[in-house]
This record gives sequence, structure tokens and C-alpha cells, in this order.
Amino acid sequence: MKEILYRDAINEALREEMQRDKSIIVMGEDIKWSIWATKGLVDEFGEDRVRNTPISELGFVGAAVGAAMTGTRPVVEIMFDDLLPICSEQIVNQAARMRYMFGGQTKVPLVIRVPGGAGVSGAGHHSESLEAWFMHIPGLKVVIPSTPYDVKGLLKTAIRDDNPVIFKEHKRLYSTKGEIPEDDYSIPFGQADIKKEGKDVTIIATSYMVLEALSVAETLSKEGISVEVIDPRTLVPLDKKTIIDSVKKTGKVVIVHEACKRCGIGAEIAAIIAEEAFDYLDAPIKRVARLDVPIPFSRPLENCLLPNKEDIIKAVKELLAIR
Amino acid sequence: MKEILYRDAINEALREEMQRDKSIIVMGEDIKWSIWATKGLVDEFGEDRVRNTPISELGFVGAAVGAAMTGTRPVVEIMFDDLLPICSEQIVNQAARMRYMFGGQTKVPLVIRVPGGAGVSGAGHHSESLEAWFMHIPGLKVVIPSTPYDVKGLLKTAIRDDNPVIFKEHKRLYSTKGEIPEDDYSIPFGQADIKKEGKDVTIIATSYMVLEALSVAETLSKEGISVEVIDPRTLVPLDKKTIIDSVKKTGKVVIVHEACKRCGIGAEIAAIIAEEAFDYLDAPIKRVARLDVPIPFSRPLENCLLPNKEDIIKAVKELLAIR
Amino acid sequence: MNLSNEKLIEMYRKMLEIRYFEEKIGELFVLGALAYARGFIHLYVGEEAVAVGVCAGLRKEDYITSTHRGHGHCIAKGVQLNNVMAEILGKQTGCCKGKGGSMHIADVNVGVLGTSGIVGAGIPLATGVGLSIKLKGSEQVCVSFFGDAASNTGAFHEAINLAAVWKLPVVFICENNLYGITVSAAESTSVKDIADRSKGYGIPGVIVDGMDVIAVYEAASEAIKRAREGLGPTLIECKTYRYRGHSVMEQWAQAYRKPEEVEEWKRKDCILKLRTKFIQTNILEEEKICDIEKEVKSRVEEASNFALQSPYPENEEAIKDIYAEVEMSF
Amino acid sequence: MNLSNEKLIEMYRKMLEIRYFEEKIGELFVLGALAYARGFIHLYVGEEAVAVGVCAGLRKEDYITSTHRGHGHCIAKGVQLNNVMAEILGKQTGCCKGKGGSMHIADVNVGVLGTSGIVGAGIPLATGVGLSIKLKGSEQVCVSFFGDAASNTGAFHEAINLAAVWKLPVVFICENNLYGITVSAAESTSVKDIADRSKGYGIPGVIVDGMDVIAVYEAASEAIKRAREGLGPTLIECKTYRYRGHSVMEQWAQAYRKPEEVEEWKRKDCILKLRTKFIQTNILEEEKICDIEKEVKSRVEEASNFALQSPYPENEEAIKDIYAEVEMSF
Ligand SMILES: Cc1ncc(C[n+]2csc(CCOP(=O)(O)OP(=O)(O)O)c2C)c(N)n1
Ligand SMILES: Cc1ncc(C[n+]2csc(CCOP(=O)(O)OP(=O)(O)O)c2C)c(N)n1
Ligand SMILES: [Mg+2]
Ligand SMILES: [Mg+2]
Repeated sequence: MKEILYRDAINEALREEMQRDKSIIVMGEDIKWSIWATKGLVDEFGEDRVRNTPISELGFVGAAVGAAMTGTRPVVEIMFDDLLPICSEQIVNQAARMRYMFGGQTKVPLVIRVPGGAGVSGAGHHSESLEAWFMHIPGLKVVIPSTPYDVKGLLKTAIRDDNPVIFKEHKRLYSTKGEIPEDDYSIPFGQADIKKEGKDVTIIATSYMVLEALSVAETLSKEGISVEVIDPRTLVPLDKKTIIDSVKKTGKVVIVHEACKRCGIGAEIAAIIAEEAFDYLDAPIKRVARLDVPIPFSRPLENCLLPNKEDIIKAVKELLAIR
Repeated sequence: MKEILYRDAINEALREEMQRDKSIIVMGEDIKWSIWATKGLVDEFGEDRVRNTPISELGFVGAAVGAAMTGTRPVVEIMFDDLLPICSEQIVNQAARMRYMFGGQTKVPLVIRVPGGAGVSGAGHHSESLEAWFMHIPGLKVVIPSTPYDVKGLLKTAIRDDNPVIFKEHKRLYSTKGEIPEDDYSIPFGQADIKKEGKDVTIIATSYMVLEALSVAETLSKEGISVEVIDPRTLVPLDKKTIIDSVKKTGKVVIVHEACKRCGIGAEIAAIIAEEAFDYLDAPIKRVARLDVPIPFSRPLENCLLPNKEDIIKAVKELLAIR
Repeated sequence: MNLSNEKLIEMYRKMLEIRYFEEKIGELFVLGALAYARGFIHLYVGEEAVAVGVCAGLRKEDYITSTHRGHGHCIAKGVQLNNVMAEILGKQTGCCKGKGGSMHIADVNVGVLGTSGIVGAGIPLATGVGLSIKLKGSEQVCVSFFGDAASNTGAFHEAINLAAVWKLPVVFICENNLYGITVSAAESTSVKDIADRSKGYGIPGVIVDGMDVIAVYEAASEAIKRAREGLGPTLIECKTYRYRGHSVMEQWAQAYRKPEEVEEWKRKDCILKLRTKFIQTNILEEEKICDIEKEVKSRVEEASNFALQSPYPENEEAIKDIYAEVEMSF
Repeated sequence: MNLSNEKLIEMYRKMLEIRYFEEKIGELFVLGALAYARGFIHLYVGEEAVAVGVCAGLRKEDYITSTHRGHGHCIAKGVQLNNVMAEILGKQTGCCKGKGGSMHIADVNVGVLGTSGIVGAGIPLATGVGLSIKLKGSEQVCVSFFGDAASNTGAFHEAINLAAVWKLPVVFICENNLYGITVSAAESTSVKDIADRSKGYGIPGVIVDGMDVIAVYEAASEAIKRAREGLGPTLIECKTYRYRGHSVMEQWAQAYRKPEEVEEWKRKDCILKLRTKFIQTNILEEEKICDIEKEVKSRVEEASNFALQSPYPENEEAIKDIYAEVEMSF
């Protein structure tokens, strides 16, 4: 095992996969001289395989789809979630549906990496989390890793997958550290990770909120409250079994994500539980998420909107107070 | 009262509002010579106020936002939901957030009408229902009327509202008939309509599925099952109270919509109930929705994916079998 | 250019195939045999010279991306009539098993990467196909067909700029038939000749008579050659016209254009033009031409019968082909 | 053109205001006083002549839409330094109460409809503002500023086409500073002179030296006049350069461009150029110029103090201004 930054784990996955398979290319805005996830790739793989694009998200994502249909395996970077609406036409109408519409004739091995998220004073145009949109669209897979280990292993799987994958990174995770194996590994889609076992309450959290949930779990353990923290890691496919098994054990669920609450991915998870594990629930399902408000620039205001540890603790305690 | 087609009710609302307020304009692709909702408007209001646009959904929706910020009240038609991704950048990043980002300096009185939906052999690019996307975005209002009465009354309210409104019509509703008053009326946002009272099970349905739910309610009443059918009519703002009151009465809920199940608006409604009315539930919350699959062209296949009366009946009966 | 008589006759045959095929679809629609298809079918009648002239310059391994008005492109590029017809009728024997329909016909074996229900969407795809070709270093090219109204989409602009910057082997074919549904080019497009938009991308822009299959062939062939030689994309605008309504729904009512205008264009008919040339230059005598016409007509009839008699897909098809099997290569 | 000395001096003062203002922001960032702002602040240093030259031709009731690099546009159009500075610092006294920050500065009272975090997004907005003006029949115009890289967005294409077709009173000002972040125009933009893209829209395209405030003023004034007279939009490309990094985060490391290139452009500095002219043509003597410089410097210092001393907004602001009160007019 070795310690690595989240962003360097992405870089390693890209590098190792590009070494393995020549049909993989990387493209996006300002990726050539980037000092982040795509750092140094152009030096190793050259300008043909590491391409800066014009500011044409619809055009170059569309081009990536066309390339993916014809033997190339593009890994595209979209700088932040707020730009996804610009290219969503090609993602939704083309990449996601093409194989189906054409009766299985084509495949679209395309990864769209998006380092999104709030909490960086990005204000109204650089703070979004739109994974719910893409979870709603059949034909896509949606991945949302919270640790260096997960991000490397899942990015490898995403790149090897023959379907379009929305790969949600988080700006605030880029400088977090974690252990990964020295050797090659990958993580299958559809396997949630129990980040911490517990028996009183289940917290289901994604992305940066996994870190917050784990910190809450530690705080609460000192008060004798045993929290289980589950990170679904992939939203499509979703590992319902791990989630439901945990509900069976605890009977109490708090779902935490940074995206807006209304119609967020927490809604889907809550609905699944209310539909498929109703009998095991002994309290309402709580969601802790961003208030349904745009993100303001001023940090004190932004802090008011994003879910935080106190909100999570409050939700857990409310559940425990029941019965 | 008079009988009117859904599409003519839209036409009446547009016409009456345009007569009332000169700042209202209508724009979209092929609306001038349309024989549907915008029929004849150009003759009455002229080419300045009834504008055909180029095939530039991003550009003309953006222009509508700019116009709305500066004293015009545009009502834009987007031909079907599948085109919303093309202009979603301007809807999401600009129209929805502008007022907030600018500290309340601006308002964006903009209506985006979208005659969407499946069941018309529109295949993979002309069949979508994307209301969930817009319900996820703070700053928008989302309206989804199922009857001629509702569509006219709600469109008037939408046009008079000073905020951006996504107004979801349905192609299959265009030729349905219903009664409306002769006189001017409007329907406030945030008031669900109990389309049929009942006491055994609550069906919450939207758009075309309201008709299916009502038909199911009638069928089941013959078997002695009393179904309450609620149409939220506006998703943002959502009338939680009417929904929860019904849950208190029946304890059993089936949510029905035509959009994909995963992360659809049914997820949000289920999550709200599981969070705020948990104690009144005596069975799992069922969702009846489209399978998470793109829409195929061939009608027999399309029929396999869309929710229908049998699916709804099955869900109701499963709930009643419980306990 | 050296167009052999055989090639010319082949092009004539293709144009006829498309013409009769489209007329057949129109008939079937009226008869109600397309009951399931509603209005989302757009006929190519009148514009045959464009698809045929362009595709005559392509090889089997070359690619095209197409539009909502794409039957002609598919036929010209070599998709079997039977499978196109069956697809439009939503049958299991269609090239996409009936899942695509008229607006989503693909046949990757002959390089047809799909008709499309989203105007403009095929243009970026073509740019990406060009990228694959360039990366592979093969000699293929990709042609993207689109309408005049599509040239007002952001997709057009972004995709052509990208293809130009990366010097990709793509040929952009704008079929300027003067209207997007009921909206005239004058009402929606700020420039008279769409070929002029090439100046914004530093690539050649060519205007060609889209009613003349030979002219189209020549212009396209030159652009295709440029593309194969690594000299980058070309924008070709073909001035053409659709004889019928925008879709099968709108066969007769066309309040937005004058009957005289339609008649004027019909006098320039591409099939008539080539037919007259055949006779005047003794390439083919009238009788032979009639034979061809009869033969093609019966091929189309056959395709129609094939499609009508084919079964609808089984229900289980509805949930197949959503995801490709994951192909782990380690 | 008839540019009075007073006007010229006023333009000089505005350029200085912007220059000093931006340098102050750079300083505050280094000092950590912008701790909250992270990297999303883009300085206009070097490009002042564009904002000032254009806005000098506008009236108070005219509108502008701006970009991520928009402080200069706001100041040139007349937003108070204090409120711009406070907004960038996220303070309650900012023009958007701190909710917008550098990338969302608006002041509708002087026609500033917002800087923007989405490249290209302001261009369609400007077209729409032009539509409102045309419908009202007023004499206003709307200017849209955007960068060279923004000219590769679909928004650019769709918005200019629409403005051209509808002959709207909009002036499109492209600030070609040769780069979009680290990507050179050569790497991303298929045409050397972005003004050439005007040919795709049938509107005038003008290239102007963006380091010469007088040249910018003249070109812009003509386009503004055209717009006011109902003759439709113009595309003006200003050749300019940013002296600093793309954002405050990237002040020094600029691997993608050579120091000599930067130095060469600095020799053409717009402020220096006007200053030299003042002295050479006896419009203003050196001493007077120094007085102005001192005065502006202290104005900027004042703004900085104002912003630093202003409070952050109260928490309850976080949930205000989401929806406008519904104004039922019946
Ligand atoms: C992006 C998009 N906008 C609108 C439509 C609806 N629509 C279908 S065809 C069409 C007109 C297309 O005109 P053109 O590109 O000139 O092709 P033509 O039909 O004339 O061959 C429109 C507006 C669509 N399918 N896609
Ligand atoms: C649509 C969009 N894509 C990407 C970005 C990220 N981004 C911010 S500024 C910028 C470069 C803009 O270049 P240009 O338009 O030339 O303006 P300049 O910064 O040179 O003034 C990019 C890519 C963005 N904000 N919006
Ligand atoms: Mg056309
Ligand atoms: Mg630039």
C-alpha cells in the first residue's frame, strides 16, 4: 500500500489505462498543461492522445461520442457540473440511447469525468452537483467515488466499460489522501462500500459527504451511538442489497448528499427503501442535503446552504429519539 | 361552462393574456403557422409578438431570458422534452439563478411550454419527460397540468408569474376534452387537485397518467375499492399538505408518472412521504413509472415500457393485500 | 471528372430507388399501414441527387451521419431497401430491429451511423468519427448530412470549428431546401449562402446545384479527396428542394410556400435531368430506362411486402440492448 | 471622430481606475484578504482600452452583458468601485449583496446585466436584451463582451445569427487576447481573425487594435450608431492581451506563453499610449497626469478599505431572492 492524493489517484488510473490500451484518449479544456488530474499525460502520450479542446462542450462531447462509436475510447473532462447542461443533449440523446435505438449495433465506451461540487466559493456557476440528472437517464452509468482508493479503482472500471459513464469527482476531495495498493486493481460497479460498520443508524452518503458522515460517526461513537456509513460508490448500477441489508439491521436511515434535496439522488434511495424495505424501517427516512437554493458566492452564506456535520448529527439524534 | 380541447385551452390562455398585457410575446420553432397551441396568434398579434425562431434552442431561450430581464414577458415553446437538454444551460444557470446571484436585482418572467411525453411513436428522440430535472433546480417553478381546465388556469398563472416556469404539456393530452368556465379564471400554483375522492388507496399521478389513474379508480370502484386520485398540478411549488392529508386517510400510496422511474418526480414525492408522513403509512410506497429504458419506435415495444392501467391496478391490489 | 456510363446508370438507379421508396412510404402512410408511425417520417423526394451524388464518391468503409430526413442517405450508402422499409414500419427485420424507426436508422456494416431525431446532432458525431479515423490512420472519411436550418444550431458551429482545428477527414454537406418545417431560410438564417459560413472556420466552402447529381458528385469527390489526403474538412452547400411536406403528416397543406415555387423546382428534377441526358447523349435509350424503372419499382414493392409481412419484435426486445456487456480486457 | 479632451481625459481616468483596481485585487489575493474567493477571479489588466473605449460610446441607459473577466466592463459602464470591490470580497455592501462575487456582478441601474461564470452565456442574453429594446422601440443598445475562446461556443453562433435575422440593436465585442486559459487561439479557433465569422451572419465584422482606446471608441461608436438606427448588429474583434495569468491563482506560472510575448504586448500598453499622447500633444502635462494617477489610486484604496471593512451578509440572506414575489396583475 502507498499513500496518495485523490487527484493523483485519478492521474494514475488514466496513465495506467492509457499505457494498457492505445485506443484510450483524453480530451477536455485545458487538460494539457493541467497540474491536476491530467498532469503530465501529454508528455507521456503525446498530443494525439491528450487533446485540449475549444470551449465547445456540446461539440467535443458529441465528437467523443462519435469517436467512441468507431473504435476510440475517449475520457473527457468537463470542468465542473455546471457545464454539463451545455453538453447534456449529446450525453442524453446520443451517448445514452444510441445503442438501444440502433438495436445493439453500436457501443459507446465513453467516460465523462466531472470534478464538481460546492464549498469552494465557486458561486452560482461553479458549484453544482448534477448526478441526479444522469441517474434519471437510462443507458448511462453513474459513478461517484469518495476516496483515492475508490477513485482509482472505479475509474479503471469506467474506462474499461463499453458504456457511457458519468464519473463524478469532487473539487474538495482532490487534496484528500488515502491508501491504495501498489499493484493494479479495479473495483466493480454496483458494489457499495460499508465505510464503517454500525448498528443503530445507517447513514448513506456520497462523495465529499462520506467524509463528513465518517467524522460524525466517530463523534457519535463517543456518545455510544453506533453509526453505519454506506457509500454506494456507483449510483447506476446501484447496490440496493447492501443498502437494504443495513436498513434491516438498523431500521433507521439518514441519506446525505451535497446536491439539492429536491429530486436529488437521496430521493431515489429513500423511495427504494420505502418501497422495498418498508417493513424494516422503524422511523422516517431522513435526508440531509443542500437547501433548494442557488449557491451564493459569499462563504458565510454558502455555508448556510450546504449540509454539514451538525445537520447530520441532528438528523441521527432525531431518529434515535423516536420510539 | 363550455367544452374545449386541451390544446385550444392553451390557445385561449395565450390569447387572453396577450390581449391583457402587451409585453407578452410568444416565440419558438414553427409557431406562426402552427395548427396547435399557437394557432392564429400571429394574425391577431402580429409578427413582432409571435416569432418563429431558428433551430437554436440555446440561443433563443437565452434571448428569452435576456428579454425577460428587461421588461418583456416571453412565452417560449420548446417542441418536446428531448430538446430541453439543448437549452438547459440557459434555463438552469441563467434563468433560474440570475435573480439570486444578482442579489434580487432582476426578475425573469419567462414561461417555457413543452408539449412532451411518449406514446406517440416518437422513438428515442421525441418521447421524453424531463420534469424531474427541473424540479431539482432551485429558482424554477414546474407546472404539469392534466386537463383543459387546469392547463388554461395554470398557464395564465404561469404567464403572470415573475419567475421562470417550466410548463409541461403532453402530446397525448392535446386532443382530450374538458369543461372550462366562459369567464376568465386562473389557478394558483401549489394547489394539488383531488381529481377523485376515495378512502382505501391514494394514487398520486401527473399529466396523462391522471387520466389512466381515474380510469383505474372507476374500474376498481366496481370491485368495491375506493381510490383517491390526486394530481399535484404544480411540482414546484408542491402542495405537500393535500398529499399528506390523503396519506393520513388511506395509509397507502401509489405514485404514477410516465417519466423514467429512477430519480423521477415519484422518487421525490415518495421521499417526502417517507420523511414527513411515515407514521401514517401502513404499506410500502409504490411507484408505477416507465421502465428505465430508452423509448423504442416500434409501438408494441413502447407499450411494454410505459406504465398502464394494468400496472396501476396491480400496484393497488398489492397494497391492499398487505396487512 | 471521369464518370463512367455504368456509374451514371448506377446513380440513376439509386435516385430512382429513393424516389420510389419514399413515394411508397407516402402511400403506406395514407393507407394507414404506418398507423404506428404517426407523423415522424420525413420524405426525401426531390433531394435524391444530394445523397446519391455524395455517396457515389464514398467507399463502403466510409461513414455517414444523417438527419431526420435520412432514408435517402441510408439507401444511397448501401443499406438494403428491405431493412430500411422494415425499420420504418417498426418491424423485427428492420436494421435496428424496429427500435429506431425512421429517425434512427443505422447500419454500421455499410458505415451508416444513424439518422437522427435531433436536428444538428449528427454533426458533432461526424467530427468524432473523423477523429477516430485520424487516430487510426486509415484512409476513410466521414460525411455529415444536415439541413439548412441545422446550420443555425450551436452543434454545427462547434463541430465544424473542431473538425477544422484538428484537420479531420470530414465532409459537411448542407442540404439547403430553403425551409425548416414551415420556416423559410430567410426568416431564420442570417446568410444567403450557407457555404459562406465556411469563412468563419478557415475551410473551403462550396455551393453546388443540388438538383444535379453530377455536379454534386464532382464537388463531393473533391472534398472527399481533400479529406483523405489529410487536408481537413470542407463545407458543401447543395441548393435543393423537397417536393412534399415537411413530414408525411403535412403532405398537402403547405401554406408557407407557393405552389408555383414547388412547380418551378420540380422542373429542375434531378431524375428527369439525368434521364434526359441519357437519352440526349445516347447513354441509354428510353426503353432501357423504362426497364430500369420497372425493375426498381418492383424492388421497392418487394421491400414493402417484406416489411409489411415481417413480424413486430417480441416484447422481450424492449429491454434488450440498453447496455453493452462489459468487456473487461484484463 | 470628435473626441473632446475632456472625454479623452475621462477615458484615461477610467482605464487607470480599472488598472489600479485590478492590481489591488491581485494584492489582496496575495495577502490572503480574498481568502474566501479562491481562484475564481480573473483580472483585466492590459485590456482596459476595450471596456473603456466601448463604454465611452454608450449611454447610461444602454446595457452590457459581460464575462468572467468583467470587473473592467462594470467599472467602465459606471458601477461604483466600492460596490464592485465589496462584491468581489463577498460583502453585504457589494452590488449583489455578496451573493454574486467576481463572476456575477450586476448593477441594473447602470445597465450592467452581469458578469458570468459560463463562457458564452452572456451573448444570447444580449440578443434578448436587444429584442426588448426593439419591442419597446427605445433608442438603447446592448453590448455583449466576450473572449476569443467564447467565439467557439454554440451560444455565440446561435445568438449572433438570431440578432442578425431579427436586426437587433446589439454590438458584439470579442476581446481576442489570444488565449482561453492555457489554450492558444491557434489550438482552438479555426480562423485567425474572429471578425471573419461575421461573414457567416451577413453582418459587418471589424478588426480593431484593442490596445488603442481611441480606435476602440471609434469602431464601437460606429457600430452603436448602426444599432441605434435599426441597422442591426456588428461584430467587433479587439486584438488585446492580458498581462497576468488567467485567474489570480495563476499569477506567475504561465508555461503556455513566452515572457517575450508578454513584454512585447506590454510595450503597446493602452494607458501608456494615451499618456504619451497627452504629453506629446499637450493635452495634459505630466504633472496633471500624476495628479490624476494619485487621485485614482486613492479612490481605489478607499474602495478597498470600504470593502474590507464592510460586514459579510447576514445568514438569512442565504435564503432570500430566490423567487420574485408573484405580481398578479388582475
Ligand atoms: C434540435 C431540434 N430542434 C427542433 C426539432 C424539430 N424539427 C424537426 S425537423 C426540423 C426542421 C429541420 O430543418 P432542416 O435542418 O432545414 O432540414 P429539412 O427538414 O429541411 O430537411 C425541426 C425544427 C428537432 N428535431 N431538433
Ligand atoms: C462554457 C464554459 N466552459 C469552460 C469554462 C471554464 N473557463 C473559464 S474562463 C475560460 C477561458 C475563456 O477564454 P476567453 O473566452 O478567451 O476569455 P479570456 O479568459 O481570455 O478573457 C474557460 C475555459 C467556463 N467557465 N464556461
Ligand atoms: Mg431545410
Ligand atoms: Mg481569451
